Amino acid sequence: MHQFKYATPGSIEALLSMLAEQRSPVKLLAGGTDLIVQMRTGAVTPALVIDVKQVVELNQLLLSDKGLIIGAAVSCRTVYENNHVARAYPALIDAASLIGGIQIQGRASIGGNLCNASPSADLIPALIVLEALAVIQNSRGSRELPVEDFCTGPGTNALAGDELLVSLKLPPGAKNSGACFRRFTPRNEMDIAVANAAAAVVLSADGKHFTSARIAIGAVGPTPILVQEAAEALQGKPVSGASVGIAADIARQAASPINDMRGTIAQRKQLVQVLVTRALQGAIERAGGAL
Amino acid sequence: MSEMVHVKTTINGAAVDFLCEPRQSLLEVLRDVLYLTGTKEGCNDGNCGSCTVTLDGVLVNACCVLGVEVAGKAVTTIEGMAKNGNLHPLQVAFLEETGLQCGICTPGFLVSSRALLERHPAPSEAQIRHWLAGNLCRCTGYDRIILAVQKASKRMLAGT
Amino acid sequence: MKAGGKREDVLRVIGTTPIRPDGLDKVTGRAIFADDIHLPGMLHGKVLRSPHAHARIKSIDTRQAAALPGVHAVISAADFPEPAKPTSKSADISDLATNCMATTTALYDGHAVAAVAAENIHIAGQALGLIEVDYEVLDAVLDVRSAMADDAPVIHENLKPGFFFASTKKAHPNAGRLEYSDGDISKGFSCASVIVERTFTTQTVHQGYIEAHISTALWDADDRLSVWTSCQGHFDIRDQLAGILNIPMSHINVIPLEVGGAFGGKDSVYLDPLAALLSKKCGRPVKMAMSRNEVLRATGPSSGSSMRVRMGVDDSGKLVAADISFAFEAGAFPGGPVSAGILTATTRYNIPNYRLEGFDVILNKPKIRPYRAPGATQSHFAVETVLDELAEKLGMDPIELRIRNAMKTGDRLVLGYPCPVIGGVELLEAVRSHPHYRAPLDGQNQGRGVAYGFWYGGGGASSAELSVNADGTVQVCTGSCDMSGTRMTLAMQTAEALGIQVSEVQVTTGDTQSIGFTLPAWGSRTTFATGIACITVAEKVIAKMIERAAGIWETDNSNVRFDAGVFTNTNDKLQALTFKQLAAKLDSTGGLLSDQASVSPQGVGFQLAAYLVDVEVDTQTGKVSILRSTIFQDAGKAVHPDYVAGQMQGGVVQGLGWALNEAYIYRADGTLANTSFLDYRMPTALDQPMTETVILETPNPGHPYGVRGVGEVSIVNPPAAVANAIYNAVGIRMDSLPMSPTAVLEKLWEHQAAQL
Amino acid sequence: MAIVWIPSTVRELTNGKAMLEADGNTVAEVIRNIDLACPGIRSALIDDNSLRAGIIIAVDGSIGSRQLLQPVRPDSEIHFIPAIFGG
Repeated sequence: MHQFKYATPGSIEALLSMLAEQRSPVKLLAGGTDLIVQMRTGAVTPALVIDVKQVVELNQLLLSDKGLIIGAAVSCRTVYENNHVARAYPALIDAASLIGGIQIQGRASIGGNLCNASPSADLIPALIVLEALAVIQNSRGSRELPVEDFCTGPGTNALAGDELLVSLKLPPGAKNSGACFRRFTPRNEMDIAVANAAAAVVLSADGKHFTSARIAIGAVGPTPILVQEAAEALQGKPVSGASVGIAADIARQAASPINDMRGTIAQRKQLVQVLVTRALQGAIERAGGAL
Repeated sequence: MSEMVHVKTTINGAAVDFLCEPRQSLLEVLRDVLYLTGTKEGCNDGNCGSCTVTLDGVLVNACCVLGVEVAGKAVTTIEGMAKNGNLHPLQVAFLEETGLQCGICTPGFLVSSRALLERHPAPSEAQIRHWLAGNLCRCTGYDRIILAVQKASKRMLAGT
Repeated sequence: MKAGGKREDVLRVIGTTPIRPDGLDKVTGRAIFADDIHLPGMLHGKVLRSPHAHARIKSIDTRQAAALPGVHAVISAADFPEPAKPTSKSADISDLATNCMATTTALYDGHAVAAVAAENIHIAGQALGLIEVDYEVLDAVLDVRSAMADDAPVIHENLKPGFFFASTKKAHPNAGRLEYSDGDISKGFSCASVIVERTFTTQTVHQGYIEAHISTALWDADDRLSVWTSCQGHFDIRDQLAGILNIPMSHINVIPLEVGGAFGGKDSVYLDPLAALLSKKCGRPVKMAMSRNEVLRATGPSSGSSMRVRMGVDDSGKLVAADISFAFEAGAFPGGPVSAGILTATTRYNIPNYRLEGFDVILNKPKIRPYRAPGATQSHFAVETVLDELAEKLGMDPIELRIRNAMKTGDRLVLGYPCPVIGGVELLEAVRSHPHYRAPLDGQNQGRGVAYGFWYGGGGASSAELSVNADGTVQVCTGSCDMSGTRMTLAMQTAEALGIQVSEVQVTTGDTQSIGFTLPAWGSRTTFATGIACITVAEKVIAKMIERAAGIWETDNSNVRFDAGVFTNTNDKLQALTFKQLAAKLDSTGGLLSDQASVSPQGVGFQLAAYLVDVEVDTQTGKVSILRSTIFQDAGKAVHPDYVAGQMQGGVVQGLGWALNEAYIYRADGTLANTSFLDYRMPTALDQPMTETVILETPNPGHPYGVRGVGEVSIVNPPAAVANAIYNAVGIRMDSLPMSPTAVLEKLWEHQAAQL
Repeated sequence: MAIVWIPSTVRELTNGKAMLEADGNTVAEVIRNIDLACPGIRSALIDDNSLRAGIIIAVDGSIGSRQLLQPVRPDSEIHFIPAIFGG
């Protein structure tokens, strides 16, 4: 591995001023499960590695009636082992408990999974359908960005050089709502998604109709994709296999996958249809509805 | 030579301090600086679990942690599993059930299994398979590892 | 009765399950593997590898790397001596050397082109970046069919014939060919009522041992070389080093360590000569360890293949003819397992007319090495699925078809050799009568498949030295590396022969300067062949102890009887000494005893296994889940039944990995795409259920206790059995490995399209 | 005379014959005698007075470690078998 300096700022102010002042390449270290491996292969060679785990704001996990705030450095395992969070946001748990094995889950952070911006990242579609906002800060101020706009391409994101992803804000779940994440991998775990999908639905009080929906798919384009058209197609429609099928078809159309060693275009298109269907089924069930 | 960092930490309950470069992983520090060679390298990229240790009680791959990160934290390794020469029930069960062949993955499996039993003292087979999915074994086909964990769990619950 | 000659019916130790001697160190982290060697002043070496699959090396400039502070030595092919004339019949030394370090041409992605030794791995890594190599990239060949095309790029100007029996004959600039045949296949097929012909492909797969290749070498000022390495056979490593480095074997000491998995893949040198030459250059010990990326790119996997099988069966279910042509990857140098592939294709069946053709194909991939029953998993995938189809077309139970054709003891094998004692029919009957075979399948898209498999296994040279201590305990030193518990199986055989407790026998592995020549731990041979060395030396020691007892009792040797650990004077039954009591008297009756035996047993007992599997196919995603798994194996006398079961289960799961997901995936430019355990997908604990084991024990008359090798045959059946189960579940015949979701889905689509 | 089974890989040297008969007290002697009738057989099997790589010899179904020096009886059957050891 190349040589680098290592810093552990104790406050968000100290961290932001380091980012503001640094002229050579910097990488932020939270879980390190991507960064350390990337540095070892020489894929990235920062001059400074800033360990963000001492910063309080990045370690918060706050559930209230206003929703959920997840600090960017909070690990997947911390999230899925919190029973209250697990009950309130099961779709997040679907994804967080599937990343790597248990050793990776103990380190890999929610923010890191987002910032790494892998097209196949499992958390991102789940965060998208849960309407998560990325809370971004630099030494001059802060802004919020919907997660669906955060990734700009494979491995690239919307953060400027001096900006920091502080946390993710998830609104509270509406009445009669439910969400679910599904992915497909050849092995049952320890694998990268060939395709993945998340769905969130809000049902009418009687559970018979879709009030609204959100559908996101991953590993089938340069970034995870929010499929607005599929969601719109469900609005006001009866909760039925036919409705689900139409949405899944639209999602399939929206997918623009590539052939690579993990799967083919045709397979991924098929998987999008299957996974969106299964994610919707799960979401409907969690919303108290039935097909 | 590059800048060395002085790190104070706790390993297997004992205060330890060492010097390392920021680029050295915890795995490298354990093995090449502290000569705690029980933690094994299988892939060095987080995909086999052979270097599993706990960091403040959480299972991690030591290859995906920097040595400098463990300052002020508590690390446990396979070397800390037997107490005063008495084997942990899992170690006994792995021996009795032939839960190992070549033995290279064994320390990682034991550390993961201990963390599992601390969290879920009576795990189901599915739970055991889930907790051990991050540890690769190429010799055993896993059957006898799972039997060993089940046996240790029963003994620990019975207090024997 | 021969001294110590306890036989199968009165065994006390064989068949029990004591805890292995190395177990404690392995569960406490104290066991010393190759990476745990730390020598004073030790440097760390790293290898620069070709980023191209095929490229002429026009120049290498190492000056900048050598000048980097902390770097102590840099080598390339120019630093290799002229290899010695081979003294053993093993692999071609110049090919071996060229595989360790490319000379004029890099022959595969990852082929070594230079190496450095530095203060630490980070500096060594930095130094690699400073080596300038000027490559002229050449066209690469990556599959057997294109390698054998008329216009294929020629990889070796003068292809040498392969290493196997009677040599392969050059059939193409990139391929050797061999053939075994008998009878008249066209006449045979004319008697057939059903003929099935299919072609199959399989991909390159890796043994996947968790411990990488690691070697530490110290070249002393007096030209003596010590090497600490992870290998299956340290004598083979020594002999290869002596050839490559052109120094006497006696000047080399190879010190074996705990082996972190091998499965056939650790029988040849990669890093050892590089570490030795680096050490020679800088006078300090040098440790080299491969990364997982290097292991996958540059060590010897098992062959990808292209196979054509045509088989015919008559109305009565008798196989009448087989016409088989296999092309196996050899990798960058000749000598893949195609001979074993074609010889294991049909050997478990009696087929009067056959033609078995094999091509050993050179291409731009790493040199193929053995992997657990090398060549047989590929051949069984092809032949056992064709048999399933024949049975289906005949309307016959698949086990019944196999029983009707099963090779029995004394039948003529391919090559005419009479089959040694086997229990094939009994094994197949055990499958048929097992509850799993008739259990109902209760879900949609579920199916059951079976396959029946065969493997030869090896015997040959093994050495053991045995010393009796004054307290009656015994230590045994052998030349066999222990990969899976063989120190225990050897201790058990020694204890059996001496009539003492297994806890009183300590078995260790000696380095190459401490014990006689022993072949590597390959071909499931250690418990069999080194076991016979242990029994032989035990018998020699007992014979000497009989002399001592006779001396004490002032009688003839012939009046001393040894049985179950007790020496008795047959003329005076009151005069009896246990092994322990007599051991205490050795020092005062002529000195403590030790002896040595070097044997070369060849009475190998064939390995037979059958595998029964239930699967469920997700027809929407192509994913195949394993629902139930049972393996049946004829283990001969099972020395340690838990270890036998462990070999069976381990082999099954490797076979399931090969069946479902494992494969080398190459990019169009010939570089390997999946270079980590993330994308080289070996099974995890979550990917299959428990495998039930059914052990049959047909004693092998070639071993005093009836022992057969048990390590390999378990891998050969799962791909075929899973393919047959998939057919049973959803009606598609898989003809390629791996049967990944991608492949199954495509086949399902083809099937659906054909039905429209 | 002993019966020698000729592997198909070298049958071009025996005019396609799968079995030959020859005298000899050891395998080496038998091979020398066959070579008189079918020149080339010896060098296909033997190099520098020892068996070529990868071949083992069975006499009457039993594979001895003495290879070419194995004793042969007048009614013996000799087979040349590829040494397939494995992984």
